Amino acid sequence: MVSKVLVANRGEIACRILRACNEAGLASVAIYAANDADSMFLELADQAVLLEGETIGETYLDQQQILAIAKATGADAIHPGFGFLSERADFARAVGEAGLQWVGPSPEAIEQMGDKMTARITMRAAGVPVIPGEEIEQEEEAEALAAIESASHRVGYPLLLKASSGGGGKGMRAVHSPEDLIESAKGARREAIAAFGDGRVYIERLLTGSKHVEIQVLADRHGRTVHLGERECSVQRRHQKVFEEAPCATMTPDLREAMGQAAVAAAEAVNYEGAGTVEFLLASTGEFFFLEMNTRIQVEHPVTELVTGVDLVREQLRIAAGEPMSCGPLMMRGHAIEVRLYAEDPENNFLPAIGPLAVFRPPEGPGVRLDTGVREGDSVTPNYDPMLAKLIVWAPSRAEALQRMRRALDEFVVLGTTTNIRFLRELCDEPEVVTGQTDTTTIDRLWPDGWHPSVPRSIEDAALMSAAVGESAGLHRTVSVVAGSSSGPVSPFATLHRRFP
Amino acid sequence: MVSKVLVANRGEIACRILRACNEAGLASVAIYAANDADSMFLELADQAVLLEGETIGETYLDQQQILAIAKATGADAIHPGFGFLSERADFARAVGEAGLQWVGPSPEAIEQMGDKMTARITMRAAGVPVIPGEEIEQEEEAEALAAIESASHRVGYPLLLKASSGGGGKGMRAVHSPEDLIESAKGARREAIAAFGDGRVYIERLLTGSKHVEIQVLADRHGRTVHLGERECSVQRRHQKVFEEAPCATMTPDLREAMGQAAVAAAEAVNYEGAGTVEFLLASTGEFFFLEMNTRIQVEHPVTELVTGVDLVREQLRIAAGEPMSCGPLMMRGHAIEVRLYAEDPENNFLPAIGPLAVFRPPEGPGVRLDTGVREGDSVTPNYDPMLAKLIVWAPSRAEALQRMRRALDEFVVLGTTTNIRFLRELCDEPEVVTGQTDTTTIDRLWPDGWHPSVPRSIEDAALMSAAVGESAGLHRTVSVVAGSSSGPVSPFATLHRRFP
Amino acid sequence: MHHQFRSPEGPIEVTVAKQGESWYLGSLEATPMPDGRLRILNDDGTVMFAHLVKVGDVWWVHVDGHTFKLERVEPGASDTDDGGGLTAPMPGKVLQVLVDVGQTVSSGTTLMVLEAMKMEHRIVAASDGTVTAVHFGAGDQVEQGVALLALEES
Amino acid sequence: MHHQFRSPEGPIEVTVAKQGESWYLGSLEATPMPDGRLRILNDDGTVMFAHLVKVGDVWWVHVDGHTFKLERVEPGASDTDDGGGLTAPMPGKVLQVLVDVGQTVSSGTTLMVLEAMKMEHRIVAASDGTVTAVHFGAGDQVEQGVALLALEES
Repeated sequence: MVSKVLVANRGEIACRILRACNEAGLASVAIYAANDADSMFLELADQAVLLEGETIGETYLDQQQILAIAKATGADAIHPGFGFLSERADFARAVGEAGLQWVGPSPEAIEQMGDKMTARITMRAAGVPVIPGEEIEQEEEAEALAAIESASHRVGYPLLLKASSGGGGKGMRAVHSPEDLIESAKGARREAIAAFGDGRVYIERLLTGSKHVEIQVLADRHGRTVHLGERECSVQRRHQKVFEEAPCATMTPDLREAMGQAAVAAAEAVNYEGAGTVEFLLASTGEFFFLEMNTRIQVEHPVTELVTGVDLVREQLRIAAGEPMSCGPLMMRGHAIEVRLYAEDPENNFLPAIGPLAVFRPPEGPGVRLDTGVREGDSVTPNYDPMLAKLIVWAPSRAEALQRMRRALDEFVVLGTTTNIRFLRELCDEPEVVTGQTDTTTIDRLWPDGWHPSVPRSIEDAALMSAAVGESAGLHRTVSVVAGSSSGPVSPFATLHRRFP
Repeated sequence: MVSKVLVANRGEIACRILRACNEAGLASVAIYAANDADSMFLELADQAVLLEGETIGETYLDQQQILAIAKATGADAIHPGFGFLSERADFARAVGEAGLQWVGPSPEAIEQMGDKMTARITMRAAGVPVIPGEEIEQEEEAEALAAIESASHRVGYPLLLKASSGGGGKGMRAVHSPEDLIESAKGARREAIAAFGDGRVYIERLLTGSKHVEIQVLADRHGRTVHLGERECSVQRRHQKVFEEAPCATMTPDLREAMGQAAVAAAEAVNYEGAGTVEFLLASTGEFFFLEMNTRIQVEHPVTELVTGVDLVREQLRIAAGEPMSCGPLMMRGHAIEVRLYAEDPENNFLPAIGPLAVFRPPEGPGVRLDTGVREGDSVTPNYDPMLAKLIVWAPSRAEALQRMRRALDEFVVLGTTTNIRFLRELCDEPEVVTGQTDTTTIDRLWPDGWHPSVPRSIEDAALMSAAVGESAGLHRTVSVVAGSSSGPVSPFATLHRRFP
Repeated sequence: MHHQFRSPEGPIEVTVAKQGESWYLGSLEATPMPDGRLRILNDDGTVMFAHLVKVGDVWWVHVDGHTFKLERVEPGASDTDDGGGLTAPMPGKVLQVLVDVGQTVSSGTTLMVLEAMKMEHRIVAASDGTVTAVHFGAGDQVEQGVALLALEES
Repeated sequence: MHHQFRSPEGPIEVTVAKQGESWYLGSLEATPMPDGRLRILNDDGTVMFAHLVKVGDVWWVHVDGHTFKLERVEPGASDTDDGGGLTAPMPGKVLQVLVDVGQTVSSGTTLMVLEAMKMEHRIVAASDGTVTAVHFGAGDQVEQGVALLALEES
């Protein structure tokens, strides 16, 4: 039984989960660091508790403090969202030992999938295809480098070095020829040690021209494990997804079934419970290879929700409560696309940007969904990830979804902080995005020397005129709250008195 | 071929259509009366043209002026939306004669369905069940009353008198016993003459305890006529729909197929083209009877869009362009509910309200759609229909959709103008709404003496405290644009000069 | 601070106290937010957020799905305007009379101070005018609704 | 009205003219809307809507799916601040010198008026201070970038 959920996260995913708790009739607790005191997600919780501490480690990653708050507020379940503690097996274990329900898979499943080598071995044993490659178990520098050199001959070039306990592109190196191998291996190990305290790497064939295709799975405690079709997330910048869609434009029903079954086998191999994602590389040959399994809800889950009609977060809550999942047979319909809006400067190597959200006006109209944790008047600070919002559209066909995304991005107004909105908008016009022939190298190939917007002179003129008129006419938009000081002494007692004549 | 669409409407439906034009790659023209000069829908059109004139008759109903604007702007199609000229066969005919494409059915189909008697005869001939009743063709008062008296014996009580060319509840009278008949008939005729210039009525059996269930149809010029399932709109106040949903909670697949086939037969009987709705009364026995056909897009079309995944307005545009409709076989999924937000005072007999939309904050989050034509800062005036917005939710099940609607209504903040939001919110908790056992008498039965909100004392205290704190602290929210006067003489010439060092 | 609001059931008197950045009333604590809303903390730890805006004399407030229209009554303003007469909003005692017959006053001038329910109420001129009558002196007990002064609008 | 904005390509000078409620530039007509946006009419009858807001010295403008950051340059402010020296923003002719050496001026005071490209440019004090040098007189031709006056901040 689950009756009160503590959401151990912040921002848009906390909003998403808190709204789902509300709709499920569950009480909710938000936790927040002091620099989040005015954030939107607090308002969606029944209760919000301040985390003591300055750094992320002292706040959103402080397991003991979070467990203490859960105890104090009477929460009986913890939803970790994504990032932060969501894939920390030790936390999942501590939550269980504290007598609380973890909204996610078992600590053992997290461990088996969290270590990339163990995951590959587990997947091979379950009959799931993995990328040709080898685990390098050696931890000592010289031994590791020798083992990598030896393995490189069997794996072949181009190849990829990855941190065994890595994620988010850290400790990752593409190596295109043998002379770069040792230098890249040293760099990958250095980064891996710095980021994860674990220098082990593995080496695998780099499948160029491949698509990143992932399968959403759901598993409950009543013996049911299903897949909910695929998402394509090939359009990435430095291994950071930018443009995600469902279904994959080149998918066939047979291939979907094969990949879906492989994903179900992967989940069953670790007795998975809850929502999870099995990531694959889909080669242009139609072969697919296991990449990794994410043992949590994913950023891009809304595209699956829109095409399958399954509310993944509600199903997570149901499964955690021990109920059977409510969704019926897979029924995909139409096409959904998600783009991630970042506070970043695409003209300046995508450096993160900060500033006030002086104007923040999301697009409206049918088929448009916005998942965000900010609103006009908020500020973007360097404290957290610069993702401002996920803009998701659904339409009956892929072409219509792209058109809708173009309209939505054109209508989206963010002033005061630099964003990637225009970059995303122009991405929608690139021929390989239009045809769905994207692969994981798309962005690097399209803009090898960085991206710059193409701005029609007439639009620029209108903007310059606007600024000049704004300056001339004094159109300084002010959204102010006039907090006048109260005059006279303030009564020391407070009363409310109804008088009935 | 259609390349540029003039939208002969205003408000939320104009916004809906203009966005669809944009997504379809069609140029668009909005027309507006002077009192709509700041309305949102203008901004969604490529061009907006002012209608000369003061009254609605001189503006949105002025056929010649609208046709002249279409000519002047080079529009090649006219979309009438709903209301206004949407069911005026003479206008549809004039549009065609001007060489423009009418987005809707032929003038003949509008005529056949527009006259309720003709419609009933047409439907009977097509084998579609109609409510037991009789057409009263007599126009002269005394003859008409005699004919009504005579027919009342054959139809039986309770019975309903309706204006033949009516709509929206005007000229409609329920008669429960013979002694009220003549007085009611006189009243119905009086209202019918005043509203439509046509005093003819028809008399039919009043089916109490029935549901209002309507079937959406689509027909293209390539021989295809399909139905898109039903909407239930039983919850009405004075024949004005308030709460609409799809599917109907008590529908069975067999009944849907039977009603769908009857609706398709109705459409085919008049060589229908485009989107239309066939309205039925569904008796508690499972029998259904033709009420009328609406030969246009309907206010409540979004609930069908959300459960079927068909974009009805896009299909209208496609069909008008002579293309085949794009939707595949009927695929209903989940449950959608729409409520209509009105500027009205539910505590005061639902009298229309006016005022500024000082705060207008629609709810957010997955599964929530808002179709509106207003935004914060606008004013509600007595010029037009007081509908502010349609709030539509979708969820995998009816229970979840109701929960989502409750959350959405709780989050919806409108200040400065009285609305029916709280009335709609409490409606969601009524047992017969919860179980889906609504019929057309639900609202009258639930609140025979008018509606009053139940406000917890603790919430009222918080509100009073808020007002007192607002007054004390001077929290007078001001969203102001400081338009300072420019000092000094203004240069008579305007230039833009780029200088490159 | 003390305020009075009109309601269908009758006038409602509200007095809120301020300490630091927050305001207090019974077990409720309200703190203004940067965007103009109020964060209201209940004593059970749960939180509500109030949107509020003043349009004319009316405070519109949204709390927890409920919307309220609270018309503020200017201190001392009477419910039933009887031609320039200023009436007692509640039973009480006259504390001070601040004007004399024949004096010209401008809108907003405090004319008289009453004490009732242990709170002070100011009777304020609703328009510019001349005081034509003063019916009570300091210390007098007054019934609700009786005319206290008369003002002739200028 | 004349304004200068910084851009990666170099400074951009914009002069807009006002007539009635609207502003004009070439074939564009801009009218402020009640919500603070501008309605911009093109000569082909199409319309654009600009959102704009000023944050610090920067105007942020959104038009038709494009967002612009336009830093306003105070008239007469130099790109390369050389210690109180005020330099010519473009080649032109000195029309008027409005201050003398030794004069104390406050921030915003117009010090000199230049004519260039048929437009007047005002050289304005960016801070309070004392004029320590005036390098040109009325009628002098000046090259872009030369120091026109020197100001010592007070």
